[in-house]
Amino acid sequence: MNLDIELASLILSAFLFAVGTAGVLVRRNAIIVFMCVELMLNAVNLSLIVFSRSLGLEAQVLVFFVMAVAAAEAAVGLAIIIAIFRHYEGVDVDRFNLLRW
Amino acid sequence: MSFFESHWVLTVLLLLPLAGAVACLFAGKDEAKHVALVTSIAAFLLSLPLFWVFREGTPAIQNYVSIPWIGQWGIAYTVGVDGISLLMVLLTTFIMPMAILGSYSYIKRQEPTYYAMLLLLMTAMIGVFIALDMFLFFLFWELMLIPMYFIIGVWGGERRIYAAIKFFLFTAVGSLLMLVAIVTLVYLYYRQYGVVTFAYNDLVELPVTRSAQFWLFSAFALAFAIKVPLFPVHTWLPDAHVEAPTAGSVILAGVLLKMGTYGFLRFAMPFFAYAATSDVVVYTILTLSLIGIVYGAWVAAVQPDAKKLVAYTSVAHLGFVMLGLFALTSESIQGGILQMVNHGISTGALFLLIGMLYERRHTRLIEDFGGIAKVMPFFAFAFVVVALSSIGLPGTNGFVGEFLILIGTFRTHPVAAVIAATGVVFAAAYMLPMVQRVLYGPVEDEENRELTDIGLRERIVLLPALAMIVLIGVYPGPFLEKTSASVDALLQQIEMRASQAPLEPLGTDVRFDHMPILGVDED
Amino acid sequence: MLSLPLLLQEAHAAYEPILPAWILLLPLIGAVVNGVGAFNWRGNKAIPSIVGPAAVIGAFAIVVVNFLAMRAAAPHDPAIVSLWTWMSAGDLRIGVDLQFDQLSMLMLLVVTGVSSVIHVYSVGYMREDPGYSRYFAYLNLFVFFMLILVLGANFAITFVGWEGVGLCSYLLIGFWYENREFASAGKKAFIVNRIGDFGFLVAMFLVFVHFGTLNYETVFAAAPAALAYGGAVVTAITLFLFLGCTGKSAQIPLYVWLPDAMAGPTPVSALIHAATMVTAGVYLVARTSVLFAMAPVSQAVVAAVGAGTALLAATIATQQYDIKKVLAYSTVSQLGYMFVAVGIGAYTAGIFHLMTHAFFKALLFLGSGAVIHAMHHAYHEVHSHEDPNDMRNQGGLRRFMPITFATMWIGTLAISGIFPLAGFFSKDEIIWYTGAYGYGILWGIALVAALLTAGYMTRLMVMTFHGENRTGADAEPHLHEVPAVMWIPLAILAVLSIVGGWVNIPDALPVLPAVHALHDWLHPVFEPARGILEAHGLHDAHSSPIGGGEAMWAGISTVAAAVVIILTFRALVHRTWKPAADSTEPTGLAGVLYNKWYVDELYDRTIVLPLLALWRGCWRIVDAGLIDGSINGLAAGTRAVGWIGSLFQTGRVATYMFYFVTGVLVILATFLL
Amino acid sequence: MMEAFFFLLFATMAAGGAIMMIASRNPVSSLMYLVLAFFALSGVFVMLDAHFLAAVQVIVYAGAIMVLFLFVIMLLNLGHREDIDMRGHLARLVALVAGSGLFAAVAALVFRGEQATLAGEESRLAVEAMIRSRGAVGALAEPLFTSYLVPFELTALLLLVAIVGAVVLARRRAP
Repeated sequence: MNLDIELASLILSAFLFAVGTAGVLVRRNAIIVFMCVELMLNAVNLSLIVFSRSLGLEAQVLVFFVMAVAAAEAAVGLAIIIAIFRHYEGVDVDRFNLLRW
Repeated sequence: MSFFESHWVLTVLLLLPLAGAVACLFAGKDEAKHVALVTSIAAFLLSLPLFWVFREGTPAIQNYVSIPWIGQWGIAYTVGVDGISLLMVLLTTFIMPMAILGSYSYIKRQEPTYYAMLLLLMTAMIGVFIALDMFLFFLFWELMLIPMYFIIGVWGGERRIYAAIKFFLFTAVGSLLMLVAIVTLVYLYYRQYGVVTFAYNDLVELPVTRSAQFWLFSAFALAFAIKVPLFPVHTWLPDAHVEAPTAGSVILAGVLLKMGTYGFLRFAMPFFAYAATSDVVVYTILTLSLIGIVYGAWVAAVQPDAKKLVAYTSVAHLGFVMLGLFALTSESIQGGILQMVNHGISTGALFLLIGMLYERRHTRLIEDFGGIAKVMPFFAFAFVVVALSSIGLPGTNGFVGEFLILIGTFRTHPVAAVIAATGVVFAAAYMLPMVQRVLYGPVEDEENRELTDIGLRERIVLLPALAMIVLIGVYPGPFLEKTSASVDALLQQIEMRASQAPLEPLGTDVRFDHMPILGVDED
Repeated sequence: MLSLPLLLQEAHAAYEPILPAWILLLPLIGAVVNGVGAFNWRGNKAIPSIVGPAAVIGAFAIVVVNFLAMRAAAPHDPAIVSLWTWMSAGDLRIGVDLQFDQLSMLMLLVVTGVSSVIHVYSVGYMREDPGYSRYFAYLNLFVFFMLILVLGANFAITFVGWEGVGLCSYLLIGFWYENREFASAGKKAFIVNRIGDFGFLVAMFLVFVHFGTLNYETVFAAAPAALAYGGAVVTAITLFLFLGCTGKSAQIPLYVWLPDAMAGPTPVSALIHAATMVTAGVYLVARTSVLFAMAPVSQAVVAAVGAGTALLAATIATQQYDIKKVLAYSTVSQLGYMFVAVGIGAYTAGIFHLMTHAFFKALLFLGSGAVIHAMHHAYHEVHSHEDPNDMRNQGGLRRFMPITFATMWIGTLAISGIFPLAGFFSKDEIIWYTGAYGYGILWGIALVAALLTAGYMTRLMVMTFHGENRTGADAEPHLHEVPAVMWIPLAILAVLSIVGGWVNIPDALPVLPAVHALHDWLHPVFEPARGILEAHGLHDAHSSPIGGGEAMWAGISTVAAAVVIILTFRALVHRTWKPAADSTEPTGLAGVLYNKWYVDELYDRTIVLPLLALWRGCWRIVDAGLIDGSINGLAAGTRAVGWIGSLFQTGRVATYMFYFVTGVLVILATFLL
Repeated sequence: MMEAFFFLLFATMAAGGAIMMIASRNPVSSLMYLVLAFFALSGVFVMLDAHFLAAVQVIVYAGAIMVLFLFVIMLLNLGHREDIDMRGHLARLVALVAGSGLFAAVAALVFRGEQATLAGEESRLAVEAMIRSRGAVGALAEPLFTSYLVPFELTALLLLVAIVGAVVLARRRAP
């Protein structure tokens, strides 16, 4: 069996991304929604690494930055979740609509 | 070439109020008004010699200069005056000190910002009248919106926010279409000659096809008609006037409205001569002007608010001006220009007078007054003189302008002139009842009995206006001589261009994709 | 060849106006000085008392000098004095030009002369008024504008004076502005006059379009060649001009302002609303006689309107109780006579009556002023609020005011056309020519109106001066004759009312020598118009429509007038009137006449109120409703769309995620398809 | 053959972990499945010659960040919550449709783009040569510290800001 790893990786990336998306849509727990977002980021990272093999190593640099930003984002995002939890006494995303004023 | 024959006088006129505005911002609460007054008087004194230095009998642009600014787009700092813009500039510098001095006791909060706004407005207004580059013109045209918006919205009356937004939206809608038209014009010029230019003198030479003229003229006309304001886009004016502080109303009526008529005369008519002289446009605008004259007078006659009444009279008066411009005779256009000046002076003075009453009584309702002549005799005298000027009594400036407009209009459109002349009757029917109800009758309200006659400062504000009302009424010669050459040349130009307007584009050798795009510079 | 016209001009240029600008400047200076005084030295009575009359008397003196010079030179063409260029734009050139010819000279004499007398009278009449200085400022300003009106050498300058006198009339009617009704009367006068001025304006436009100039000389010289006789253009010009005249000279349909104008001080009524300003319309028709002569339709209209007004006003005058209202309607009626005269082409007769009317009507008004002054004084002493103007409160005043009584009887006889007073000659001339030129109906109307005149004037005299005094027992002792400064002007005008008619005595009258001084004097001015009229069939029938010569009809009319006077006197002298406060409003025909045929009410209902309703509708419905409504509707619509859009903005992350995914899917789908 | 086996193994682990993450009720289990998926992904990274990133993935992601998540779950005491936060049937259906649609679309794009290889053989060889000569770390370090030095430093700043921000946000406010 001759498996094209690059192609398979792209399919895997697409699958992970789709699962992440579905997770965001289906879960109400803010932390799990957040985790799904992390999964989507990783799916994209996988694509980028596949592309780096043919298009140049700059793609891997981008993955590196994505990880760094993801770390920052996780820190701030979790802090926000804590703040929200304190205020609403819960992390159910349906219970707050802060995006509306 | 002396200072007053060079462009420097115009450039300094632009920069001086700007510098004054900055100085106002840094001046203290009590000093700001003095700074503003001194600046505006300095600007007036600076502009005054232009009246005599100006060479009459030639339509040439004087004090002209063109300094490249944004070279690759053909945008330049191009300024200059001819007889028409000269009068407008002088009107601006004449009105401003009156407006500022008239605000002395009226404005009681955030004075530095207020006076800075007034001076910024002054720069923008002068800029509009002297700019001969379409980009520069549009810049000043829009710049003027901002201070006026704040003057109404911050220092205005109770419904100031509504009025300010209404003013802004009306004007902005028009300007946007005008911007599109300007850009189209530049593009058409480029397609014709392969040169990108915003210069007035270039663009005015462009032969625009007849069908395109109608579209472009409409875009310009809408912007200017809103400013004039022509019926039925006039409804922003009463609200803006009523809510604006005195100086805002004075400037609005005195200068801002003139930008619309000036725009027609300077840009819309020569650019699109064929469209501007075509029957459909002429009859449309004449009809709207007539409606403005008659309807403005009618509605004015039943207003309970003195300021609103005067606002509607502006609709009527500016209707006369538009009538004169589009009657396309030398007499009527010159009368129209003079009437622009007249309206600026007399309506400005009326707003000042009503502002003085408002300061004392904090009401503008006509029914709250009565018998004011008894307690404020000098005020009554000034009020009557200005009112008479407004209704065009011979011997005052209003008559000269209206008479020239009507007699000129009668040559080409007799029916329109006769209908407009009924406006003379209606003028008496709205102004005299107000004069009577405010000034005459017994003093019934105890508050009115306590009023003090206007003091020295207020007399100083009014006297120049009163003097000009009589001077122009009796001896308008020097003013008419300023404009006659320019108007004759303009009429000739319009006639010639109208007959030469092409049916088809005159060749399209230069392709649009060669037009320099920002960043893709050919050098 | 070039020098020939120049030489001709030289020959006629023998008369040069002397100090022409000063005729205007003196009253203007007076107005300015008094105006400044009205603000700055309000208590000072001396300065206005001197400056006011002196300015006008000075002008009168210059006019007299000019008159003598002109009489000596007897120029054929008018002398034009150009001061400066007023308006110049395109083809239009309007100069501030003054025209001195026989017509304007006569008017100058009348205006400055009568004004001088009335100014002097005012010193006495207005002395106690707090607005004394302001009064003289207005009055001087009026004289200034009236002189401009008379002297204007083109339509535009005349129009300046025309509107200027209207302004002064407005200011003087509303002189006691604290009284709301008085101020309203001024406003009414101005607005009604403006309707007339609209006509004047349109006439000017027509003249300019067809002649390229507004100068009288040029227009009149060119008119016979440039315009068709009886054509639409000349008819339109003259009818529009006449519309102006109906406003200024209070003719049907615009006469309604004049009776209300009696709200002003009585000397003002005498000067402006009797002697000078209201005759401006007659003057204008005479001035533009060439144009009117070319428009037979307009002529007929002028004459018919004049006759109609003469009769209508005379009927109203018979039932008025306010002494000034009677005189006001009398003025309207007499102005009607003048229009009849200028309408039928008897220009000299019209101007003649204008002049004599100025004398006797000023006299009558000043006399009524004296009465009111005395009544007011008496009522003031006893703190009564009765109306001093109402004739029902007067009566028997001859005992207290003999001079006023005598002079007013002279005026009454003059206006009634009793031989040999001024009115006899001037009115008789009008009536006669109306008949002799073939206007039979108008002739009849004029005769009837003349008899009515005699009737209501006698009624006025009887109610005021004869019978029992009705002032009230307490006020009666305070009635006195007016001071000399007021009765001397009365005397002067009385003399003029007697002798004023002797400048023009028809050939036909027996015994008397024929005098043609006025005819000869005005001949150069009216020659062109008369020429046109005679060329188009005007002829003097030398007999009235029902036969009889001039002498016979003059005799008949003076005797008839005398009979009317005697009958009226006998009928009324023993009648008693209740004082105004106790009287009820008359009923029947008298009530209709008392209420002036309800014309004011008619105008109110059919014109003023509907117009106001229309205007209010324009504001409320069109402006606030349609235009602002659509704009605000647009704004509301935008807001509504925004509100609907905001429903999608739940603020919940999941919702946005859903939109986001949907969007991504759509985009991907477009990539794929 | 070996390669294929390991790839399929890692891929299955990653996909399975992902699905289990969104399916399990307990947040802690979810998190553990996610860690599993990340570990498997780092295996895939190794097979794609991204050794350095594979290491970072394990250390930073699966290690540090996921531990942070765990801390928060513990802190908020969400670990034993049995109340289901799964949405209703409609939402699940929507998620299924959206997820499979998204997957199908991207996969279709991938297959369609496969024929037109993203780049020529030359650049592929150049990348492999680069990795051979400099090693996995060196090959990445070269551009990171030359062309992308400024963004790299900015990342440092970003992390600093994130730390400060997290502290400020999560701090218990004085009553």
